[in-house]
Amino acid sequence: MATKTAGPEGEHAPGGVASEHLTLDDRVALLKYMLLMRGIEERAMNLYRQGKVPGSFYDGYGQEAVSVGSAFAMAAEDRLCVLHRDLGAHLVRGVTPARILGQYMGRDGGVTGGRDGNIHFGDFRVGCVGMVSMLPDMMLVATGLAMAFKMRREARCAITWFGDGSTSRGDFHEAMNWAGLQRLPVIFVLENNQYAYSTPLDQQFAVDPVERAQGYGFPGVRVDGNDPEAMFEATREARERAIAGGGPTLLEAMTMRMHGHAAHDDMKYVPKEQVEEWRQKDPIDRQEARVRDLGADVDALREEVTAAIDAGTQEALAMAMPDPATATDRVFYDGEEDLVLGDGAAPWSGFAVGARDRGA
Amino acid sequence: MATKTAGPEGEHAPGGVASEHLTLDDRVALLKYMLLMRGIEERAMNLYRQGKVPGSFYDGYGQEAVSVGSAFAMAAEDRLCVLHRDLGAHLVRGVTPARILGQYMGRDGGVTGGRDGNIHFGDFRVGCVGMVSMLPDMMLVATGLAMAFKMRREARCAITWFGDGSTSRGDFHEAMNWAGLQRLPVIFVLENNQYAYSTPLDQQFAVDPVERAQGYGFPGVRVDGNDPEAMFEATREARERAIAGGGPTLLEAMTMRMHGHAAHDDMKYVPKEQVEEWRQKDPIDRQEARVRDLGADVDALREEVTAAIDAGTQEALAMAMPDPATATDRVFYDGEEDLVLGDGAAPWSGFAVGARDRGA
Amino acid sequence: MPTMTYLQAISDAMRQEMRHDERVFVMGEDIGVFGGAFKVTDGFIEEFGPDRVMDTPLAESGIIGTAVGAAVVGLRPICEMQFADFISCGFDQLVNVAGKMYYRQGLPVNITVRLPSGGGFSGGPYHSQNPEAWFMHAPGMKVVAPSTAEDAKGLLVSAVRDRNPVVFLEHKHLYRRVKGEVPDGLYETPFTARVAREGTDLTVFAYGAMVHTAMEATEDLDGASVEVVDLRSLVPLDEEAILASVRKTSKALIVDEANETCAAGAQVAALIADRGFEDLDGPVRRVATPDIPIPFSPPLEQAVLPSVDRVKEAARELLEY
Amino acid sequence: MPTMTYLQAISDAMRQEMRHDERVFVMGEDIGVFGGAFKVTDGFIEEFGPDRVMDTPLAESGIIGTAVGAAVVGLRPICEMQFADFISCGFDQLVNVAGKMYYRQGLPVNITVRLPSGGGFSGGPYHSQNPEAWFMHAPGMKVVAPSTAEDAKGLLVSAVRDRNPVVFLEHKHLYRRVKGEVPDGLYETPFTARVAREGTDLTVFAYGAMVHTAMEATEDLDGASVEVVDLRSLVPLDEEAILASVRKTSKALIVDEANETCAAGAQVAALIADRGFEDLDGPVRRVATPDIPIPFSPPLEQAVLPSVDRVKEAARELLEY
Ligand SMILES: Cc1ncc(C[n+]2csc(CCOP(=O)(O)OP(=O)(O)O)c2C)c(N)n1
Ligand SMILES: Cc1ncc(C[n+]2csc(CCOP(=O)(O)OP(=O)(O)O)c2C)c(N)n1
Ligand SMILES: [Mg+2]
Ligand SMILES: [Mg+2]
Repeated sequence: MATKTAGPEGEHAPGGVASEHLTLDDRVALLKYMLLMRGIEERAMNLYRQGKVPGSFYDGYGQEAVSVGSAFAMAAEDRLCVLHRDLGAHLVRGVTPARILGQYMGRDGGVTGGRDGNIHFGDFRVGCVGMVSMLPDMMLVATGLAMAFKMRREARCAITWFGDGSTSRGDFHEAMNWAGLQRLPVIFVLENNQYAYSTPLDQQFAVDPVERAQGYGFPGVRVDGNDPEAMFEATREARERAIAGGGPTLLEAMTMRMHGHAAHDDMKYVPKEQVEEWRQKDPIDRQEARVRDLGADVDALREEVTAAIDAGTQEALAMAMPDPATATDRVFYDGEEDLVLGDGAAPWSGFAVGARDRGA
Repeated sequence: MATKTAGPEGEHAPGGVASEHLTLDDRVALLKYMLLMRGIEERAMNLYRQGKVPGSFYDGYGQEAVSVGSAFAMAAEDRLCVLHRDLGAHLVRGVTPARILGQYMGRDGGVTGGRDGNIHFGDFRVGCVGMVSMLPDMMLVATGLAMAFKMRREARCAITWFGDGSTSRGDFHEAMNWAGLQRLPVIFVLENNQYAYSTPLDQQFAVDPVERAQGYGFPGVRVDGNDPEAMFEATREARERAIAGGGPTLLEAMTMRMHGHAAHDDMKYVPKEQVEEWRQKDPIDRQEARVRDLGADVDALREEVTAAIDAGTQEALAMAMPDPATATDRVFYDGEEDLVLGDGAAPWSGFAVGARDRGA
Repeated sequence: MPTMTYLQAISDAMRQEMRHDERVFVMGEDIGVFGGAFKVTDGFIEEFGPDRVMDTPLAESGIIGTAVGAAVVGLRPICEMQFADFISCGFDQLVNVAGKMYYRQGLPVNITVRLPSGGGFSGGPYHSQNPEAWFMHAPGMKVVAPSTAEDAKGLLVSAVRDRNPVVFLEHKHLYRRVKGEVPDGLYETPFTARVAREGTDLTVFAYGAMVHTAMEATEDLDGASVEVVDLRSLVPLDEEAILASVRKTSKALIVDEANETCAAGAQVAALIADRGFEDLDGPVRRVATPDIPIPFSPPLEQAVLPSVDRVKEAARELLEY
Repeated sequence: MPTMTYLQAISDAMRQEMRHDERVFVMGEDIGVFGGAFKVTDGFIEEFGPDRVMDTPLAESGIIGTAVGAAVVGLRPICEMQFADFISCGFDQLVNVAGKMYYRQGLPVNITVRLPSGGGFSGGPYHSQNPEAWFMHAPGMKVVAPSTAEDAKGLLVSAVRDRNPVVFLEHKHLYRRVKGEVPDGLYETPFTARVAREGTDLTVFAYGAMVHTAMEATEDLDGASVEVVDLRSLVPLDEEAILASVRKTSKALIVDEANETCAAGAQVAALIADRGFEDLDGPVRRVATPDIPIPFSPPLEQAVLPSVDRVKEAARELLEY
């Protein structure tokens, strides 16, 4: 039950022993989703500067490995509560660049059709619940997903992400206690990116929250959050345990928020050296070097990603703004269809037919 | 920072080494307050059965050592948030039996003048904040008291009590985190009485909450909650540390709720053997034996206590019911006087003139 | 038809719906072995087992939040707050997570939150609150408040089947005081108002326990013909029924046990003052609890809760207007 | 007199009151080094130090609850919610601990809770809410909502000095858009309504940002003489001022940015329908935001927030009535 470290110094160190569960295609896919995430967010930031993205804009620059790596370990029938630095999870599940960019721009064809803004979205048809702003409320929702899985005796797992700052709120505790008590199949990914808005870690807690997991009866594991393969592997293990009835896991992904909290924030409060230090650990650079060494054609991949984002941008820009006459529609649901979370993409090779039987 | 045990097997074991900080008078006083608490609650229960106590009725039968022992360690200028099993704390601070019984009966002369009910009271003039029902909200209020003490650089300490069940709520976490982060002079007394209403411990948490203290950066100490001297000593130490800038302490008082949750509850859900086992550890019996051995006249004390309660009962019964015409008064305060928490009684001999200089 | 108390009707609705639909389950504090603080789920754990009669830790945010999670993967949780007052501790999950999910994300949240509410028995400030107006003012959830045993059952069945979050106000003071014939089997009561008594001279609008106060107060009011409309549903509010009654009687009195300001009654009054104005033949009067915490001591509590006498007096004034 | 923005006036009130009274301090998320999400406390930490400009963890219940503790031993905390929306996470401490303490225990709780509220800039469902009605419906706290820079300063000074919990709604959309002359030094603005423009044909009641919408909409309304009453304080509600204006104009329109049902506007309408009925020469009309989460996309948001056009239309209808 003690806190493990699977961090930079651990087995998942950069250039270290790579996970035996990943094919080269998987590794390239991890890079692809990270490139997509970074590229889409850069594009959205440009659109924001051009006045095409209303409201505010948040991104996960530098943290791409966290959501991509862990979402990659989740099966189609698993369910995700995706947070504001975790665009990668949506991409892994199969949400298209166009629908995401349309979302940022408040277009009718965006994921929420302009109802909700920026990163506050989730396509429930691919198993994702759209986050709420109140942090970390979604930890309880994820716990509830897992509770349902356990009640129905389904071999499924829930996962959610949240920041270091979010651990200070009561819902963190209620979720951790509940999940630990009932040994629920849920994975909590604590994204420790050094800051909660402007607030550094030492103004948030006296003891790193990963240490708290044991006080709830389940393991807390520290992971190199800038290594998608380390994130994948830690999540895969946690998921396996969860599905075997072993209960929840708290993964602490050590990373750094490389941009301001939101578009308006120049992060003056962050020491330059800290940013510099973390720039060396850029997750995309690292994964790129890794797969390039293994012979992947990274340049072609980059072109493919750029083309996909270009096409998505055009598509999104062509989307209409929502019709004001529909603004008051859809307050209550009274349709016939059962609208519940559906299965999403699960691109990891381990989920391919037959792979499951190998116990992957 | 590790969890200590000062329990039945520890140094404060029944009949074990008594605290060197208590005179015989102090020990008798501890017994006296426990007798008062039990006697007043028994009296109130009778009045309840006679229909003279409206609403519900909660007591702390069997848990008298917890509030009496720990409140006894608090100085006049300290401040208390007193919970529903902790009548003893009010008594230590100097609230009279008459005002307490008047409170239970909803009389004008009760502590809240009939505004609030049963144990939901606090006489702020003696440094106590009346609890709210929402558990454990008062942990945050106590933390706030300590925050003010620290801000004003005052050598004062706050204390609050709460049950095992209360630890499941978010406010427990927010208070623990806040107090640990700011190293505040506050003592949290977790009253582990085996049940939250009907819910046993194993349906509340996977790991005993005393273990959580270290995850917030301060010690969690398990104490024999049925020994007032053990409670006193653990609290005294915690207070000393707090005042010296050492931060908060979580004391877990191991005890048993010997009555139902409230008057209507026959506690069918509690195994008979469990009650029997704890009856052997009755805190009053133990303290009585201890001081009797040391030569105290316990029979006289019992008579004195009964007489005080009899007199208080008469006084309370003579109090008028509140005037309905005043029901809507006192929603907002706009008086001149500064109404803030005042000093209370601090009967421990260590607080006597001169004692402080000895560093007691 | 069997005769049941209001409380038995609530139990019956849940028990039958749980038999009928395995997606339905109940969760809350002490609802399992203990059968709930008010014994509403007495015997449930024996019949349905601890998975579907889930004793939870003392954590209201946890109850609502996990219920939302369970709902969006296809279950239909019924959450019990031990007292309505404690919903304040799960407030955020209810208004921000459950209430807004469908509008924002197109994902309906099929949860029912049962709130044992109301005063009248010296519960004091924390066991007597009527919080419905908070949820009327929070978009995305329905709010219902039965006054009879029959409606308690039917509205609860409808609530559980409704795809949206429904806040179900069950008045504690009616639990055992109100009895009535309740149809066997499962039936749904629509979220509309009900005319509790027809009349022509004045309408009293009420819901929950206040329906009984209104009925008693106007039973024999110097021979006046007083209509009593039991709102039953606060969201949706049956605006047409309210306006139709005002059209008929021209006089409106609204009785509300909640604190007066911004209460359900204020909304009904505002509706009438706008769309019923032309029909009015007198001011829109309200009887409600003043804006204070509900005091504990019986003389204080009785002085502030709307009483038969206060309703009578207000009704007489309006009739004479 | 210096000219200040609404935001500067709020800062000025706090800065001066903190210089004047050492019991006053501010607490909230990112309010220290960062100066607050909206820079309201910019420079404060340099002047007053980290003890009196306390950066807190992300914990709204913690902020309100510890503030209550600090207040009852003699301090005067001003709590900032980063957005008004997050008060839902501190709701219980505010309504149940702070709001009820004085009535229950005779112990006043001198805290001020600042809520940057309101929409109009694509903040979406969680950065646009106007939660004031929840607190109007929670006994024991005062609720104020300035519309001008001068009132923002004066009401905030009054709020901090008031011995009771005061919820201070500062409308984010006014922060930098509204400027005005603001007296030097410290002054208290009473918790009463203010006639923003005198008139005789119709009264528009509003508060916060809607005062500006009301003013603009009725500035030139086919020559009609329209009175605009800025409520400023919602609890206490200046009932006499409201009724006096209705007495004069006989027509009332209430504009409210909050969701319509059970909003502040409903309470004002209910008041007029009761005690102003005899003076009325037309229905009591309301313009408010429908009962939906505030949508993000500009065309949707603009469609639901009360606009100058909607107010104009409603005013014209009433004038023609
Ligand atoms: C309950 C709540 N309070 C305040 C906020 C405002 N807020 C938005 S993000 C943020 C910081 C979050 O920090 P962290 O959890 O570390 O996530 P990060 O943004 O660093 O990924 C704050 C305070 C919020 N979203 N929710
Ligand atoms: C937030 C909240 N939810 C529910 C309740 C109802 N309730 C009153 S006491 C109680 C059990 C409390 O258990 P514990 O904290 O162990 O205290 P004990 O009564 O055992 O001393 C419950 C559930 C409450 N008071 N507060
Ligand atoms: Mg962070
Ligand atoms: Mg207990």
